[in-house]
Amino acid sequence: MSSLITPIDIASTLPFIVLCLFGMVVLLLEVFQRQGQSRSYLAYVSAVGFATAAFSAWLLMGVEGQLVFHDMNYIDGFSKVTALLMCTAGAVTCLIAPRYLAELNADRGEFYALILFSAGGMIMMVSAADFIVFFMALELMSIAVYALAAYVRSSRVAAEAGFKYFLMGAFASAIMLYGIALVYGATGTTNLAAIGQLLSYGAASGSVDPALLLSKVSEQGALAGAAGYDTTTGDLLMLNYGSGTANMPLLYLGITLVIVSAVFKVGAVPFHMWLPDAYSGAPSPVGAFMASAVKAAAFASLLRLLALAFFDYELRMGPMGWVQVTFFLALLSMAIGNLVAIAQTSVKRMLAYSSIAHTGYMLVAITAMGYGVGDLDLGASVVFYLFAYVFGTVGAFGILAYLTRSRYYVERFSDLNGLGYRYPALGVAMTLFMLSSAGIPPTAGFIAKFQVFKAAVIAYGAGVEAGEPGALLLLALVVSGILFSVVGVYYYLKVIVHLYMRDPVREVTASDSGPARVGISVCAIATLVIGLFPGPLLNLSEQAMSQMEGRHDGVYVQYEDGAPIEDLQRLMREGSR
Amino acid sequence: MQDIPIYEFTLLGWIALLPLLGAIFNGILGARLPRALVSTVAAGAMGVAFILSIVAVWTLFQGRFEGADGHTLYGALYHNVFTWFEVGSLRVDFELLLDPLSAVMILIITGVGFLIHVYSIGYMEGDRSWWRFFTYLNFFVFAMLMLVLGDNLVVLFLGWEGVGVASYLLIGFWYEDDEKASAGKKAFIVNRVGDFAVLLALFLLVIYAGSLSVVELREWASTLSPAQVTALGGVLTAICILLFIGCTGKSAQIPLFVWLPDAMAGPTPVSALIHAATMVTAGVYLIARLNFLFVLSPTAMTLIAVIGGLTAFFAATIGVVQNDIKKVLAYSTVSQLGFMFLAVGVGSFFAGVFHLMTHAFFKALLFLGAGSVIHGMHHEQDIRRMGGLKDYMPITRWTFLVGCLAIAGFPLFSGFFSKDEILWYTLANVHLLGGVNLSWFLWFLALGTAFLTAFYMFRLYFLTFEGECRADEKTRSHIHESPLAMTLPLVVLAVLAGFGGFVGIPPVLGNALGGLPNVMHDWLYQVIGPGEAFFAYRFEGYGMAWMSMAAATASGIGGIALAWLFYGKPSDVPGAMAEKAAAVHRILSNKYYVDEFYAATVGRGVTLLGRVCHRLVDELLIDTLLVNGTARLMGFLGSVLRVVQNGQVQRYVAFVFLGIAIILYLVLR
Amino acid sequence: MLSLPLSWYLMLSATLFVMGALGLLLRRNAIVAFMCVEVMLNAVNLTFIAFSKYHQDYTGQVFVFMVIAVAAAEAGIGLAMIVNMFRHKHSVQVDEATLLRH
Amino acid sequence: MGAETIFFFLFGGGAILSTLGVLLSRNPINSAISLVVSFFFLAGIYAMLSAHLNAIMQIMVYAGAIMVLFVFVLMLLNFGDEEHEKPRLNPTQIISLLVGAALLIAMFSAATAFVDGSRQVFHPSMPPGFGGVEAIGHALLTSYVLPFEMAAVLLLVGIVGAVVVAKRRF
Repeated sequence: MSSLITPIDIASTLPFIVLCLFGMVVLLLEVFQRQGQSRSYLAYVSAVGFATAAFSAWLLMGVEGQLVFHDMNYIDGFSKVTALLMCTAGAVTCLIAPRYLAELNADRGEFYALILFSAGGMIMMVSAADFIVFFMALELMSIAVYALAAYVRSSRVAAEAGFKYFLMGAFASAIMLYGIALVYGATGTTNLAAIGQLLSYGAASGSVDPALLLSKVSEQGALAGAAGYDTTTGDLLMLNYGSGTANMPLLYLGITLVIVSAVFKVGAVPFHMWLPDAYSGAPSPVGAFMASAVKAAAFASLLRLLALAFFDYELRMGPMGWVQVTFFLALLSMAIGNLVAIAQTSVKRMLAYSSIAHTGYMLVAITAMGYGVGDLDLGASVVFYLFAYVFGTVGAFGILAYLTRSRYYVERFSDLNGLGYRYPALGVAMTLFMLSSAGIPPTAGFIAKFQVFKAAVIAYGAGVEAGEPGALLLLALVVSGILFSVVGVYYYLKVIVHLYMRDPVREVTASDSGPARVGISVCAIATLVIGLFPGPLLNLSEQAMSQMEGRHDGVYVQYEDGAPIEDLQRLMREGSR
Repeated sequence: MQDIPIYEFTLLGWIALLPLLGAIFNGILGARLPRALVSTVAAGAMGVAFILSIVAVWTLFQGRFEGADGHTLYGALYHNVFTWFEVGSLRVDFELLLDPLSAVMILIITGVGFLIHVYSIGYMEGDRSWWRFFTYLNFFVFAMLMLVLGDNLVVLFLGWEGVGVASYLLIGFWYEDDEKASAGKKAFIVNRVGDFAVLLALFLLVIYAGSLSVVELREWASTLSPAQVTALGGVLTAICILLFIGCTGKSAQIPLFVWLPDAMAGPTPVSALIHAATMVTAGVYLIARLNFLFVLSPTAMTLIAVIGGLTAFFAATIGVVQNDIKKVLAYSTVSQLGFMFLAVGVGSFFAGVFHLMTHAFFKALLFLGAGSVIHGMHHEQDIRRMGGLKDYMPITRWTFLVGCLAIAGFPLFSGFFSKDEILWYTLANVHLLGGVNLSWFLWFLALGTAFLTAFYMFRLYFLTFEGECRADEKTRSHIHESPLAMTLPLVVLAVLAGFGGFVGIPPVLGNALGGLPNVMHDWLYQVIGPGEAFFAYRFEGYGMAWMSMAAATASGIGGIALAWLFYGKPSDVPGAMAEKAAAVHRILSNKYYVDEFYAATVGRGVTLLGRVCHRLVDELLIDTLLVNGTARLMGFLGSVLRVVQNGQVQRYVAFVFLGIAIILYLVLR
Repeated sequence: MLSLPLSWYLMLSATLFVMGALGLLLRRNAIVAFMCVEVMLNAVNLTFIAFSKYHQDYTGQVFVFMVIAVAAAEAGIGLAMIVNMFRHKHSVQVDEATLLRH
Repeated sequence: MGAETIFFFLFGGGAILSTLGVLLSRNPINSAISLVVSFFFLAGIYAMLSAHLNAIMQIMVYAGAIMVLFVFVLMLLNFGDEEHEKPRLNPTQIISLLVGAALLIAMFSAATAFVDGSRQVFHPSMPPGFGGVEAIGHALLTSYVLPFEMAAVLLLVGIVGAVVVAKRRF
């Protein structure tokens, strides 16, 4: 280690640093704020913070992708693009919050600070190169969001939602940690890319030159940080994983626990139970933040995790590889999410279940990504879907927040009756968000669904060509996905029906907040513009996927028995000396 | 096939944009503006769009030249608005394309659309949501123009969804009425069922053809070798059938036709424009547009023909027993749409589009006439309580009669020509399904439909306009002819319905009359040529063609005569005759026996299929599963959720724990 | 010294982990349920430390250090939530928090 | 049976028994005390595994700070006897017990199947100072400086969050 921290280290984590700095600034401003003064300017300060972070991420687009901070973190296209996503969601959340908080007598600066810190955690999570950073970032994000969920102390519902969310989250964290520990035990490293390379090597045998493999492994610089290789006498026992004597239950146990808890975070059925309670119990702006930014971060990091560490053919397509798991989770999520959403009377809960359904659609793309030979570029459809989804969701929650006034929460469908005429712009915006969520052109959601299902059909085509078994199941997944999205139209339409085709039962007055108007308009315009001109964003999401550093497409060799393992061990030993 | 030149033409963008601008203007400001301004803007936008369409079509016409095979070609006009998205090799341009086929369509859409806008000014007078109506109507026209002008199938799909949304909004326009609101919902959901099939077809096309642009698809299809076609056979059939499923939803064919009769809940101009003249014909348009693709799958083609023929026939039988003036027209629309699908299914894309056009004229006319009647009789729709209206509303009566003659296929009226073409091609081409040639079967089906059509349409005419007025005194005192804004479009449409058929004189007549050209066919040849090239006549000479025409004419006139016999004869049958054959007299004078007969035989027997569809699709799928069934679903979900989502966090953890255990078991077993 | 098989330590940690998970599932007192999460975290730490020694690699131990820091932060937040809930309901019974359902 | 085995069973058995105490004692205060005891036993195990710094951390941070916080809250809320819950089992809980047992079996078999029996033991020689303050400290401030810094932010968020959630008044 020549130097502790290099300038590129600092530069690459600039978005995170900026967000943390703004978080602290907001905390300090809050300290010097007198009681009873309005804090809504802090919303602008935080929005500026997010804009600065997004801008720094944008500036870093030009930097070549690489490992930084002693192989702990990546600076690459993927982390920067997803950082933009998180910053947008965070900024809009901050904009819709102030008047809502003031109406509930909870207007405090800590809210914005927590949002900023949490977004910082997300940015680190999607750029993590090591399980340690991944876990720390996950906790940084989660702990801030736990606090936000229970932020409105006067609300009994929020208190309960926060507690439940926290308890489930802590449980999931423990599960994930146990999984990480087992994976670490089985491979000897916590570096994501190194794990991926090692697993892949273990599954391989026969036809590749171990020296070539080793050079590829060290090109990535991944193994350099794995101390197990350069300090010991060289008993590389972790390489026992392999297809011949294959089964290494500990490793599979660990991987399963890690993937399951990651899937828990995105809220896929059957690990979804926390989600409706958390989204609907939390204050609307926090619901918006959870449904958009947190979910986006969880999905993006799931992509990173799968692409770097667990993309080996055996792991994906083996007798019970994760493709099968995501297949069923996708199917269940689409089914349960859409069907249960129909039965809801609360818009917020409906949005929560619909968010589960969206999880299902994105899992379809992830299944497609992992299917067959495995085409990581198909993950771009998930990134694009996240953008479309974030705007639609944060906007819809934002409208609920915008309509909430002094302790009367606008949550039920009937609260929206006739509002389309009373607030025409708001009605149009809500209609746009619903159409986008339902996937009706020309909104962003249509292109997103198109991309996701197209990805699955492409994977099906490639699977048929490669003679993979069960390719037809993938097509069945697409068919059921489209059918369930037809079901979904019903409840999105219900919102529009209530907006325009029911007479108001109660006078709902909007809180009439300027920042919220800005935030909602941004989402509405983005939803429409992305729908009409999706080109740049499609390019951006493709770029994100193709420029993901350390992604597992170096080694695709299939070994048939464990023979060359000894060779590799020898080579590595020699190489490390 | 010769390459078709394409010219840039910016005006196309404006044709589509004008109705959208009208919709946006009225949507935002309409509530605060005076009624006259709202309607002027809406109808004005349509009028200008119509004029621009004429200009565009004229420009297209000017560019004609003689193709390599001796046919006149016109090329195409395009305007690339922008590149919508570009992913990998797939590039979706938001490109508008005007070729002879879309030229016919935009003339119908903007022309008939303009007339119906004018008519609506009279019809919707006094409605409190006047501006909303015109906003939706303009928006519909915009979406419909997207559908027919889009070169890319994704743009077409955008219009396809857009017309669905507009139709939903307009059917449920009087949403205060729950039944009407749910009719709108039903239409939308049935259409979504079809839309998903279209989406799947698009995905398959992306994979196998690599493009969704019609121009490029046509190139792709023309370069396929016979061996490739054989290899791709299953996929091509799947694509065609999936597209056709979408068409059955949008164009109300078996089994998805159930939404259209309910859609009559909307205002009558809407029924005329959307549910008769334009939107429901989108399916026919799609198949004609992609004819080069469909002909590659004979199975799909025959299936389309059979479904179309059956729909035509069964909808006609249902039409016979309806008593609601709009319901009769609705089933007649389903039936005529079946005719069009029969036409495209038997390989005569020209006849399909030709009938689409004549149908747009006479069905819009009939609907508007019905609207005029309903307007005049203060929202009375039951024909059993009408009669004798010819004295009260002469213009409506005469125009309506023209419409009836046209749809009945009375010689030299527009319907005569298009229907004859369809019958002829049905007979002349070979349609194999499972090795059996279905030509004669389909031909008789179509002939029967023609007969039934003539019969129920004139039943409608006689019951409405002839005989004694059966309305109560109060209503009768108010019956009046409609205002000029409504009668003017009727007259214009009556002229079109009367003489519109002469653009498509069949070769058999044309030859006999000294070489009159089939203008319509020549005009469309550029688009439908590749499709038609796949079929060859079975018969030499014109003998069978004369036979077919004679049979069609006879069945049409026979239907009219029978209707006159049952419903049109003066009620005072000479007494002498009554004495001689009292029983016959009783039967003849008591025309209700006929209805009872139909109710007993046709109503119960032949309409079984219709009922099965109704049960399966409407009641089971839509009502039970989606609309009313949500209550039951909610109950069921509630009981499940009470167990799962009971609010106890420890139970949630337990389920997560269980889920992990199950997955681990599967992974580690 | 140091002759025990690795699997013994792994089995010990697995036992503790499952005990913690079951405690979280079965104990109705929120604070005790939360303590069980700490038990689970400790089981994880034990696994990390055993593997760390097995691989002679510091990563595991560093991870444990981080887990302890996270546990501290989680404890702060979690106890604050429990206090907050107690203020509303005057009870910390987990199964009484059922305002949100279906 | 060497000294290590004895210590293993002493500490391990003690940890399991005291964790059982956490699960089974009716009074939350007793649970908390049992948990502290369990932490001490685990610290012993850590020391056996050459994780000296972590053993100390375990006692200082876990037992000394975190558990004190638990006890404070227990005393603050002071719900006394009403929280003495009756042990009762409903179907869900029976299922979870079964699932727990199944998981335990899976983990045991996975643990014993990890590498073949002959190589199950630890390497006899350890690098000097393994697990000591210097080694871990060096690692924390070089390779792992990023997570280390993030831990700082995390703790700040923990404090702010706790204050936000638990403060009595705005």
